[in-house]
Amino acid sequence: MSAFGHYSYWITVLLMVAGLYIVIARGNLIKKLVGLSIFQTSVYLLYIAPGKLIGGTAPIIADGFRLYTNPLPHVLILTAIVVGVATLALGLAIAVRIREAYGSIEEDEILAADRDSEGGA
Amino acid sequence: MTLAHLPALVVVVPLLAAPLVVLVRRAAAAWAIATAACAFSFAAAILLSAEVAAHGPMSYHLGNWPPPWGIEYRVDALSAFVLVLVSGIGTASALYAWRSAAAELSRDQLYLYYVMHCLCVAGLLGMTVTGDAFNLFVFMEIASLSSYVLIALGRDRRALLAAYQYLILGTIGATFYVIGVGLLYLATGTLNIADLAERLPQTASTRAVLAALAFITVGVSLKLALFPLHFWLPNAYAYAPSAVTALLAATATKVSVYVLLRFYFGVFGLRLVTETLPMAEILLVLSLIAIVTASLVALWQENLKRLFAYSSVAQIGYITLGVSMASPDGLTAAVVHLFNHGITKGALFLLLGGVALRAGGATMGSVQGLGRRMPLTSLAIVIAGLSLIGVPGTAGFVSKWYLVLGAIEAGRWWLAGFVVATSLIAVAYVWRFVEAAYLSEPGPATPGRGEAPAAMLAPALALAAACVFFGLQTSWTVGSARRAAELLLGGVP
Amino acid sequence: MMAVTVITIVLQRNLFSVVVLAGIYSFLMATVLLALDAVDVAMTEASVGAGISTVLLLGALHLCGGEEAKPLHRPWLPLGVALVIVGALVYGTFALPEFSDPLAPFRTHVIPRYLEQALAETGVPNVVTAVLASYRGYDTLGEVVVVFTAGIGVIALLRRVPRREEER
Amino acid sequence: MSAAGLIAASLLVPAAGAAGIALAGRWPNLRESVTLVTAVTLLGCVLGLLPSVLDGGRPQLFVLEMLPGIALGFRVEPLGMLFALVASGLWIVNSVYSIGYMRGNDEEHQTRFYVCFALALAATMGIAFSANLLTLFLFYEMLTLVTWPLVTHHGDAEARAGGRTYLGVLLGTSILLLLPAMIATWSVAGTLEFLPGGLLRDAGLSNPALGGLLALYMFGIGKAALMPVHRWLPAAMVAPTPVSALLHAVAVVKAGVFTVVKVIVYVFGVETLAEVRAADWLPVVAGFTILAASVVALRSNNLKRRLAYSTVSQLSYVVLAAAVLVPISIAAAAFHIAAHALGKITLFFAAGAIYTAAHKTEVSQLDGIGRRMPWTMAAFTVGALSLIGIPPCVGFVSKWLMLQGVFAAELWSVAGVLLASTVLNAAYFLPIVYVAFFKAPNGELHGEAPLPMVIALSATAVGTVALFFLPELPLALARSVAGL
Amino acid sequence: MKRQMVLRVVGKLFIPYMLLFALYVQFHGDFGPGGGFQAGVIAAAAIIFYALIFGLPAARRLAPDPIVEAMVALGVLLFAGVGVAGIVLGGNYLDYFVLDGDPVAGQHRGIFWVEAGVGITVTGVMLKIFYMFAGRGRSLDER
Repeated sequence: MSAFGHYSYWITVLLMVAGLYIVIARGNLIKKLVGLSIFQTSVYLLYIAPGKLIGGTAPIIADGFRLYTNPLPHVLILTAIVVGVATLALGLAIAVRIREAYGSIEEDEILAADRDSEGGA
Repeated sequence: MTLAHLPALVVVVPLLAAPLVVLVRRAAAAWAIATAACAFSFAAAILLSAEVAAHGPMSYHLGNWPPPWGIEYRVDALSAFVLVLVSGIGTASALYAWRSAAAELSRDQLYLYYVMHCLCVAGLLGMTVTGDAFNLFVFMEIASLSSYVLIALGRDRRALLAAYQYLILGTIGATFYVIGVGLLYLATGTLNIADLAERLPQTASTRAVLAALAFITVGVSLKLALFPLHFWLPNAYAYAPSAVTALLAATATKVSVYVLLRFYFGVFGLRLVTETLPMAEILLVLSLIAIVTASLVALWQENLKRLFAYSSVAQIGYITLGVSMASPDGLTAAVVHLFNHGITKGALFLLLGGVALRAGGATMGSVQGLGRRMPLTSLAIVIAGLSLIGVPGTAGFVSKWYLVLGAIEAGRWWLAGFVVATSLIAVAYVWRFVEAAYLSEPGPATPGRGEAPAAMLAPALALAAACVFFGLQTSWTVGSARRAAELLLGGVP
Repeated sequence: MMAVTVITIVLQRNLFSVVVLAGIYSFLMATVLLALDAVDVAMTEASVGAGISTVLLLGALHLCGGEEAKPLHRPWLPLGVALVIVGALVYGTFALPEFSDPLAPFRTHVIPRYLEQALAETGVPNVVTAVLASYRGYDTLGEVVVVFTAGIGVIALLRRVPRREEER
Repeated sequence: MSAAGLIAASLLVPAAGAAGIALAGRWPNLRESVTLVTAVTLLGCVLGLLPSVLDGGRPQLFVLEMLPGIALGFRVEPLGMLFALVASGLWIVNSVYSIGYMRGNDEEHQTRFYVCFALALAATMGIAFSANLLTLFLFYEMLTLVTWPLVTHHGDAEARAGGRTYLGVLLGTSILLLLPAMIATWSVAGTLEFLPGGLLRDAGLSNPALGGLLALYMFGIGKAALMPVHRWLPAAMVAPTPVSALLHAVAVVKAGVFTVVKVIVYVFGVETLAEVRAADWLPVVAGFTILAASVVALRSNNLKRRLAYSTVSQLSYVVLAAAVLVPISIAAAAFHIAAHALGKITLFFAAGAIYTAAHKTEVSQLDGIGRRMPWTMAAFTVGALSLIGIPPCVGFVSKWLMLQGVFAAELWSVAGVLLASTVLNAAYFLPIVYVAFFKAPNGELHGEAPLPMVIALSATAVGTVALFFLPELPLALARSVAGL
Repeated sequence: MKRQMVLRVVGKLFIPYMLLFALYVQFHGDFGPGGGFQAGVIAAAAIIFYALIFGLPAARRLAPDPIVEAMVALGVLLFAGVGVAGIVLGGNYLDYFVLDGDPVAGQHRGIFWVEAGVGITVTGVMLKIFYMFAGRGRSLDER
């Protein structure tokens, strides 16, 4: 099987890993969230890309078309997108609260602050 | 007529309750609606488990579309059992919240709290009852998002950080799960769990299936806090509001275990999981490490909520240990411990919530001489603790019994020895509490004489009593667990 | 091109530009999806990814603001994790049907009914809508509830309340 | 009342009594009369069961299903009857004694003390009447847990340390060894019901397997204080003396040896063990324990500690007798449970009386105390003679039975152990008697202990002698255990 | 100031059309791409746009908080309610066939209402979240 046949998959993989890398490696809460959403978006491709049929059209039934792309993944991904944005919103909300409570959105600084407060207490 | 619809209603009723609560906004009404909804689910779950025990699995086609085209709800011995646990704990925690949430949250947050409570319970129930891999993801997200919020509602600012970490890890876990499901879908073209199980054997791309297995395992393990993916759990449990801690500790991780069981035995099948990949061995090792390390860490905790949070990690280790045995006794142990540990931890955290309410925090310092100040509470804590250790006459003993039995039947004496030996560590950390509560003079942090409010004490004591009852009368729990185990080992019903 | 964007996001330390880049990224993603005939998804991604999330991110930045500090974490562990995942995925996907292979299982199994019957069964020509709202309507209900959860959650977290962080 | 009803009653009466005591906590007199009433009622229930058991009846009661196939079940057989009689009978005496002791030393938490005591008795009854290993195990652990507060009664550092050892050894051994042994039995035999002739009889286990299992049981039953799992007993001596008297001379330790006999007779089966020769190592361990413990007792100056080690060695008498595996020796084992109980409780009563009246704890302080406390020391002497095995005390009867068994089994080494230990017993008891009566008194003047205590210890002393002259009842029960 | 002017005019011109487009997407979803979710987002975007130009208070006047919050709940209720209707009319949960004598028409009706529910909730939530963040921001600046 040709490597090209899986080109689409590999793009997916690249994006996915990049996103994940941001999440794990970066200390900034908001940056983490951006990474997280990239990580999630990459999954969209994983679902959608294989559904494409060269020469097919969008899955809207009309005369004169025989080939349609696979609609089911589209549905799933619509859901996934929504979930993604919901998570993002929630994450941001929490980040904002953290910012108010700690005056910082850098993970290590926050942890340090906690250590201090425990030491003080 | 209604019985036929119960599989849907058990989830939909709490789901409907949530927006209703938003509309009414008034805390008291909100509490009433939430509790009623949970209670309804509880009753429904009990009916369902009876029905399933009598007539075997039920299947419900949502939107009247036959699977695999539509989404199927599927109630069998296992899911019914978990349903009862989740809805029961949900009800208890809702009753409890009447006073505890009121004490810990500001007034205009209260109704939002109940919304989240309903959503969380509904999500967990949905995860349990659904027969569709992607639908499971959706409800997983409902449960997760609501639980992030619930944790973040904790008083302590560290609750926010805990919630954030949980959010990141939980989302990664969920996304991993989706990737796994996606691979499965690409390999088989279906999302219905039963259908997947049928079509997996004849799929051409086993490698994709293996990758899917790996991703789903990792994703779910993040959710169930399997060692070493557990580090989000202690903080989350320690700083969340008391009612929430009880709810999550008793149900969330358990449902994830359920999902794992479903996929291992209901989709991939024993052969693939245990032979093609050394999953059993990996799981075994991880469980052993989890039990030892977590128990030892628990020994040194001063904050009781943290202490029992770590012990949760250890106890989850026992469950996965049972899973890794993949034998009738092992699975029975896993399933029954899933239930028993649920009620035990539920009781413990509810009681600790009472202590925290009266003392402003549940630490070793604040429980000194508690035996005289809050006799009922501390007695109940001791009982639940004994159940944690696995003393005969308590629920925990039953699970230990089957774990050891499974180990011995498999001829692994060392494992049996390991299980009983580690339960001695539990003795150690439970007895730290006992000595503090009964042998120490009350300290400055100890609350004055008087129990927690009845509305909080009653559900907690009920759960503690359940710990004893299900330790003495096990025909239902063990019976269901046994049926579930046979079902799992028999592949897809 | 998306790859490039992502890489820059990884390297970029100014949060503002990160957000903007993320928006761009979403747009690119949308176009790709369009090219893949996923019109609905493309539309959604455009409106959500490039629209709403950007707004939200900017709003949050406005609240938290600031540059990103230099990451103190050693990047090796994350890299390792990332590489493992690459391995797993490449390994897994290799065996999957090739791009636009008409005989792939997910074309032959469930889909046909949707494509052939949807119009007759639901009277809705847009199969996506049909599946979304009818065949898998329950998923959509769940999806709406997720949105609902997020909304209420944000209210619960951000509605101004008597400061509780002080008492720690 | 029906037999089943009586069984239920003999479990519920002490439990209900505990509740009553807790409620009456504010009014000491009411509280202690509740205790006494409970104790008497309990003895009544047990006696009510006696006739049917003597006619070979086996009244039983099954309630809940603890595990599929194993109910929470009770069945009264002679051994259990004997044990229950001893425990419930002595509880009355002990309650009288406790009243004197607790008030005489105005102890704290007296309510908690009496509550736990009643619960401990409930657990003991559960052990005595249990119909299967699981039930027995349940009450066995329960006994450990409810006696822990009694051991740590004083709550100071010493009490905590003692409590930790107590709990650690007893829970540890039972969970680490006894529980796996039970589960193994279950997975081999498929049942845990006590069967005459042994439930492992038809399992057809080889010698090593059977021997290993037996070892798990013998050391798992920590309450039998077989060396090296005996350390909890001396540690438990931090408790107030009534506790040491009833629990650590009668209820708890006897629960241990009772379980041992139960296991040997009803789980393994005497014949099975005898023909597979899986128990040959047991007499060695028991014999060693007897001698070693006696030596330690000889060298320890603290009176209660000396009594504790004497208990350790006396318990091993029972184990030894059971391990000889001939019917008469089994009977001896059963009988010694009763005999030693009477003698040892008398001794502890005396020790407590001395502590209350003279605040003396060491043997070396006892010069001439017999002149000040004649009743107490007389009773002490009787108890000592009984433990040494000199007529006219009941101890002689059990020794006699044991020797018969030994001769029947022709185990001369065991006979040697018995004689040697008799000498040692004499060596660590008689000096006390001697200095108490024939040395010049020293220290401040004091009289007898409070009256209730004196009554109690005289009663047990009389019992010790009386049982020598008319041992029919316990003997009958003991013999029917052995099927004689 | 001048730019402001332009913006305002453009805004005034555009926002109604955006809302209109939203409605189109909402109800044309059956035939072309789009549906409740996209429509909701667009509608919300329109109002957010409005808020960016004319300021938050103006937007709040246009779409007051309580109404928005009610929308959040009502949408879900509508959706779930359709499902319950299915049961009431003797079908399964979310069963549209029974919503009308003719199954296909029933499907059509069901989908219509469901999409409506989605649209309402999404609009509500998106707006609400935006309000929350924006409102929070002002309070922070005041500190």
